[in-house]
Amino acid sequence: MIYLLKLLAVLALLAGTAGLAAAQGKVTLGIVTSLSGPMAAPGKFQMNGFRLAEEEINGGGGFALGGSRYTLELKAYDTRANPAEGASAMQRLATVDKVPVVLGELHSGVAAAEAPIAQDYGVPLILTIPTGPNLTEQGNRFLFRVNANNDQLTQALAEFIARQGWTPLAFIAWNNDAGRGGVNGMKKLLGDPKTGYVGYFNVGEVDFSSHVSNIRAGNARAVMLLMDEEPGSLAIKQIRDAGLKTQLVGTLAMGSDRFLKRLDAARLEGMVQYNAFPPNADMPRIRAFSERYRRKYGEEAHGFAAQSYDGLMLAVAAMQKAGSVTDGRKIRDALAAIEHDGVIGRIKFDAKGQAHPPVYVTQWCADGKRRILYPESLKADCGAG
Amino acid sequence: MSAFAVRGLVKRYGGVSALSGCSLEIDASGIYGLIGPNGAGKTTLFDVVTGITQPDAGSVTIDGREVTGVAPHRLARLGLARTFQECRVFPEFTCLDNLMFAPRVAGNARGAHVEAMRLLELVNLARFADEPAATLSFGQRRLLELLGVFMLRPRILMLDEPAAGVNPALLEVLSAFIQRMYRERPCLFLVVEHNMEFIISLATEIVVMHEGRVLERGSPEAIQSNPRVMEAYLG
Amino acid sequence: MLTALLEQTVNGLMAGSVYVLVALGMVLIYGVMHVLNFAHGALFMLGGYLCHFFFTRVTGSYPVSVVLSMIALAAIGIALERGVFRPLQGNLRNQVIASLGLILALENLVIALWGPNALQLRVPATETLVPIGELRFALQHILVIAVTFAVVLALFLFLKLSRLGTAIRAASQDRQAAMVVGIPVERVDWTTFALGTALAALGGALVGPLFLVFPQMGDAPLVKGLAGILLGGMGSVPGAVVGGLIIGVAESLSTLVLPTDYRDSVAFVVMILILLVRPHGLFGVRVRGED
Amino acid sequence: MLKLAAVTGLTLALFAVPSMAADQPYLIHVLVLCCLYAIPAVGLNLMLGYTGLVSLGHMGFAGIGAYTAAVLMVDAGLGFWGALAAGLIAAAVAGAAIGAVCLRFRSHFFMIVTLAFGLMLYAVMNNWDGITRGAAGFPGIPRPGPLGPLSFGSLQDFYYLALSAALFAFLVQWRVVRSDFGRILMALRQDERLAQARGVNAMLYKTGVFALGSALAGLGGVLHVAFLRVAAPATFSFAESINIVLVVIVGGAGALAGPALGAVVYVGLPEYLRVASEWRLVLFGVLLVLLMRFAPRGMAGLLADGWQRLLRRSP
Repeated sequence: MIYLLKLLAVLALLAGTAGLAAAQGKVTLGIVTSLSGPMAAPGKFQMNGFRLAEEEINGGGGFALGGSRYTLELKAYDTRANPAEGASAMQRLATVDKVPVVLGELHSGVAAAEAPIAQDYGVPLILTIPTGPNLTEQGNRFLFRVNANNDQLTQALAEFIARQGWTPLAFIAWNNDAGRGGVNGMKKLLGDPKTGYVGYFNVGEVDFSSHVSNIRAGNARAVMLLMDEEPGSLAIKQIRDAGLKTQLVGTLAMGSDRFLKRLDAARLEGMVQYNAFPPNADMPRIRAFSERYRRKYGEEAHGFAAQSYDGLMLAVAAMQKAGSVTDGRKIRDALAAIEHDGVIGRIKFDAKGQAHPPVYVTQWCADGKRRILYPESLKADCGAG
Repeated sequence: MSAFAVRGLVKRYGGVSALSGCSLEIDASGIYGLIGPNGAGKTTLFDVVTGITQPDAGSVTIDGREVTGVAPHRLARLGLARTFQECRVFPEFTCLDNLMFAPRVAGNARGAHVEAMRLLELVNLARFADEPAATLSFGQRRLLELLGVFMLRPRILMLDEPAAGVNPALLEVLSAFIQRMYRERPCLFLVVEHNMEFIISLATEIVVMHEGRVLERGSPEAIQSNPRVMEAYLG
Repeated sequence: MLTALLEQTVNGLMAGSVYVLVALGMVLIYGVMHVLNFAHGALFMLGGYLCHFFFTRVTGSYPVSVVLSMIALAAIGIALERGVFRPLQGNLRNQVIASLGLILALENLVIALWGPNALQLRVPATETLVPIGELRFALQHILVIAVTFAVVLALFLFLKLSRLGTAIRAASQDRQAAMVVGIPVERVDWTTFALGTALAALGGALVGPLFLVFPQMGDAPLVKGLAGILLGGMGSVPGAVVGGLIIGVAESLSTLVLPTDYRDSVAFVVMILILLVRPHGLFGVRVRGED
Repeated sequence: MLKLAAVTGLTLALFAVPSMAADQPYLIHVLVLCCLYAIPAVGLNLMLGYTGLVSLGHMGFAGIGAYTAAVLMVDAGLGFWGALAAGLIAAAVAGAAIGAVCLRFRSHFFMIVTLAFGLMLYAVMNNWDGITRGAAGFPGIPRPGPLGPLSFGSLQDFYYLALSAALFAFLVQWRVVRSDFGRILMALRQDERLAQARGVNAMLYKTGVFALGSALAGLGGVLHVAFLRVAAPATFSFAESINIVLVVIVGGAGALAGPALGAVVYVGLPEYLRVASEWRLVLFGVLLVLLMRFAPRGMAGLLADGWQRLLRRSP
């Protein structure tokens, strides 16, 4: 018995010295996302992005900071699109798990409940998906948003649509924060006379027939679909099957091969969508990311994943720059000043914590590939979008 | 001016007339037995008078005051109290609380306690005063329901088949109790009853209904030998 | 404007036929047992999932999968009647709460087993388009309406002509009397439950190919189906049919004049207004002992 | 006497939690959540547990209170306490008005009409962008300002507020249940027609308890959004209305301590333990069915039975 104890002690000592020799540390970062509930499907893309970044950093032996190396561990909590659950998760990450940075979230209302707690405990919160513009208007110094917000997204698209003369523009939109935010943003930018019928539907409703009829009866030149992949594919099917030939405008969820698999090239041809990240663009950073993503998950990269990947990389860069893996305030200051070349573009936060990544407009070609139409400087033909 | 009167009551369900011009006036206090063959309209008359059902035509008056279609709780405050055929008590309340309920609603619970205990003792239920009413036997619940009605200090009592489902041993207690209460507070009792023996011995006057209206009224003895009543029951 | 009215009416009848399928099952069960099963939408969803399972894993035939999922759900229905609803008979509140518990359990069980993402049920009938006038409809859509119509017709005939149907009608009119004349009420109970849940499965399996199979697919049909049976009259089969269709058409027509984000509320306002005028619904009769 | 001592002791212990567990803010956070769910649950317990009114839209009224207060605080610059009062009044008035419509229906009809109103109120919160900020939520709601020497900005201080509010709600419940008003409510649940025949204006009392229950829901709603510092429609959705029903049922409908037990068991423990969510909900669903079959009086009933057994065993 005593012999056994001695042996254990020796082993423990050995393990301890080995650890010291490598000066290896571990940093746990907090993730808030939707693993269940109505946002679980986009939540998966978010986690994919985080996991890919984690794997990459840990695969290279962790990141260097002040002479030692740190590996990453992610502590992910499910917030189920519910503000109270988001606040609890944030509280737990900040005070029980004591993480230096929290990333993620999909739902603007939930993010709004998490942000004040980030401020309370001085833990930076890096959002990678929520688009509600007013989130970054609350004077919260610990809140950062990597992705473009609704106003930024619609800015690019509205400009493009106005130039194409695709007005009046009708809508079929999810009656949630993303859908309503998109409609309100476009209305503000285009002005009333240029907006047509607005058809809202609740999450879980899938019969769009009355919206399709109303759009046919109206004089809209184009229909914008503000929703996720699944209802999006149904909406396009119902629109095209009804024989409606209107120009289609979609979100980043509708510019992917995965989306094509749900439908077919004939139904999609000519449709344009805004995108934070064209996975096939002929740009080294995008190509490298897309390949890694495909290798790990066996499918085309998703914009939400790219934004989240960038968010995690940004957090690591900020910790390195701050010289701390524990001091949230120092990391915050580093984030505020950082300039980071991410997959989705150059990320630099403005005074309100909002980044300004480029927004693309891509279009489906007849062969099931996509081209980039906007911004002008990056225009590229079928196969690049 | 009658203490209680219904005039020309009509009530139809679909094509069937449950009441077809039913009129009845009662001027003096007494125990009135309301009888009649099945489908004579007794229950409908009861429901209309107690405000459960709206009549298609006709009126109900109490002391000359029109109360047709007045809600049950307002009738209760006007002094019209009733029991239910299926016997209703508050099963979770204690027996005492069952009796105290009406005074509480009226806001004069003070002092009612003594009266409640007196009534419970009268029918030998005092030992159950603090037991939930659900623990009583059916017959005992009947008695409790009756006591509850007296707590309202009513001017008109409508008893809907008080003897139904009560075992013969308890029937006498019930009958004696009703008579005692009548002597104590001689007012107007209107009793719908199927048990002939019970009602004949209890009532001071019998009202016979047939085909939705009043057929005959008279003393128990007179009614028992009335050929038209026999015919109605046999026909 | 007239074409728009006509078109939206057709859309509403299509949406309404799904509500009718859900409402029919609920109304049959309510009529006989006075049980309002809020988990009926979850059973509808389960029908969709089981149909997907049978179609992709067991048999490649869609009609066979539909039938199999109906049989499976009928069995589940019998189990629920035996295990949950019969023991709670007479206690309305506990039954409703137990059925809320069932929703919670079933929806999350499906997420745990199949994941949160929607499944696609690819059958040929969704790809075939049928032109009607200048409009075109997916064959599956027409199939849904045709099957709903056939089911309603079959149900009417069954209730009117068959022995079991007569027993069901008798039990739903007066349970006590039915027992007295020797109708085996308990057998009627579980048969009705099985029939009702099988109808829910049929709904889920029919709608699945048209609109994806996902955990919340039963929520909207449940709520609209409830509104339908309420305004049709609880326990009335024709009421459920008319009520479901009215809700569908009212919603669809409302999009012509009202903001579409209040589409749901239109269904409820119609329901409440009709109920305020006719407290027991369009075809309802006052059930004795209801209060 | 024993009961009074136990309740006083528990109350003192709850107030002492922050000083004993100062290094565990998460525990305090979870306790605040328990209070926030217990308060509307008390309101629903009065309706569902004592009066027998199963409302499936209860959180819609919490939303009326919450959004009224939010708009008054953020857009009209009113202080928290004034906004709280206004939120309570708004919820009570809406409860009385909507309740008067719902109460024209009974049993299943009542449930479904309340469900419909709950969904319609949710639609208004979600859709009325100009006032409620719509689906993305209404951020920037301030924590309560100081009241004399007391402040409520920090988590600990907010805990005292939430706890006091919850105690207030339970006090209201206790007073109501012991009053003649409470007697009448319980009588209405047992036998409405008998109560009417004994002079009870059923509609009046039921509308009264609907308004009172809604006011308590409003109290919970205002505190909820002040705690989260955001009002979002998701907090007042149909799913949340069902959750609050389950809090009441799991705890024990018609028991004074029911809402507290329910909030701890249904909200607090799962949150604190962070159990995997799908299976947790499957388990809760099954548990609920079993509870209805074998222990319809909920946790409070189980505890009371256990206590009785204990008493009987000891001499």
